[in-house]
Amino acid sequence: MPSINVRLFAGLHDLVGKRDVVLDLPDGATVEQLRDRLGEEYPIVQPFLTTLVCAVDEEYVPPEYVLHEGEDVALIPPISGG
Amino acid sequence: MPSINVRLFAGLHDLVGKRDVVLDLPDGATVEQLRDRLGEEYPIVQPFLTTLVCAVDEEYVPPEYVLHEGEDVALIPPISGG
Amino acid sequence: MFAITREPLDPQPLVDAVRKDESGAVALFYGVVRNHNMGRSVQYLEYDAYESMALKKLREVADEVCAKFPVNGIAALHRIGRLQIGETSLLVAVSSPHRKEAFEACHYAVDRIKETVPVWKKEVWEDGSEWIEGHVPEVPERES
Amino acid sequence: MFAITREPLDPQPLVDAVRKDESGAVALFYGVVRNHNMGRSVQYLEYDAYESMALKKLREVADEVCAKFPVNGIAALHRIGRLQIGETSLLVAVSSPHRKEAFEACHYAVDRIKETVPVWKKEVWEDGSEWIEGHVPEVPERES
Repeated sequence: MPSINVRLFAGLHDLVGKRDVVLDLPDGATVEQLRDRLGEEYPIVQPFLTTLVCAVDEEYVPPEYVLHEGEDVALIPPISGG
Repeated sequence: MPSINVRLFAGLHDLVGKRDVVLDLPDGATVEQLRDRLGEEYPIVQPFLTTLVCAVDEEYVPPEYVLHEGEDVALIPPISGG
Repeated sequence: MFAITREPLDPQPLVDAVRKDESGAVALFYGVVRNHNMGRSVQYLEYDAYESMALKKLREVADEVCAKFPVNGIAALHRIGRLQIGETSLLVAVSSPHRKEAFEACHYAVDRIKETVPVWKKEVWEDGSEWIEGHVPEVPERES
Repeated sequence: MFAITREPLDPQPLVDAVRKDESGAVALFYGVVRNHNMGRSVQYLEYDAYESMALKKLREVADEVCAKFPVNGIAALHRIGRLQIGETSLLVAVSSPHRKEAFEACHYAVDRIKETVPVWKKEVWEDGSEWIEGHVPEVPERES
């Protein structure tokens, strides 16, 4: 897997300063590894990593989900709509 | 008590054909006697008398309530608003 | 804002009246005329009311709701006269800081209006009509 | 009728969309911006959303409500961007033959929207601001 585009929102967007980041991940990487990778590139988000849920193709997935190239990936902080 | 004006609504209004009736009642008459008196004057309403609640001055009162001259009296069939 | 009226009901003034700056939720209920009841096809409804007492009882329901729930505001309108299918017969709006209380208070208000406000509906079918007998209002235990 | 939009929300088209001739009740919920939260004075709110997914999740909540309650129709709009005190952030309308089901289904829909739809609010105070952390969305048990 060459690299994966990750959508960011709300506080995560503010901390990273971008709406999307591109992360390099090994083949077979999971959501958990994706979060860790984000924390390495942007240490400022580390306190929030455990609260982030991943959405793939607009569906929530668990931390052990294995990412595939071409999927639409987003990291979702705790939601507060309504 | 010379006579008492009674407001009628809905099905009771239709059966009696008037919005108000004036009934002669003895002094110290109760709501129960008022209902009976209405049944005597308008036998067509007799099947419905037991379901009628009386309102005096826009407040529901029990059957044993003693009516007084000058009160604003209404007979209230089961309600069905909303 | 409370009324018994023959005019079509407009919800927006009701919502504006109940919403306060400390409100996070407004629950608005529409009672609407439906095309059937008890398996019979309804053509239209005709509402009668003891208007002055109905208005008084609407206000009493509002007072009761305000005493029972943490609401910021409440308003209710009941339309009477002839109403066609789909028209609104009742509007009740309740505001509260939080949604749970807004929903519960509004639902309670509608229930109490149906139990206490002297209004009657007549269903008109193709082949007849009937005044609907709903609730016998509660009376105080003893009085004279 | 479902949308995530930056425009002010208009309830009337929503109510018209959900009411059917067999509906006797419509429950309409307004989420509105209130002037305080957790004891702090709020100046305004800023809403962010994962718009396409939020719209998808709104529709899923509607499907869930329709499967769970006897409703005639449901519609929901969520506004995003900057909202002032008193403005409406969320509208949910549900119609049903009877009032109890309309209230329960509408309340349930609002609860589920808050649990599943990826929208975020930032509170802006006089001396700062903060993204509110509400619900961590549930994820399916195991998947890969």
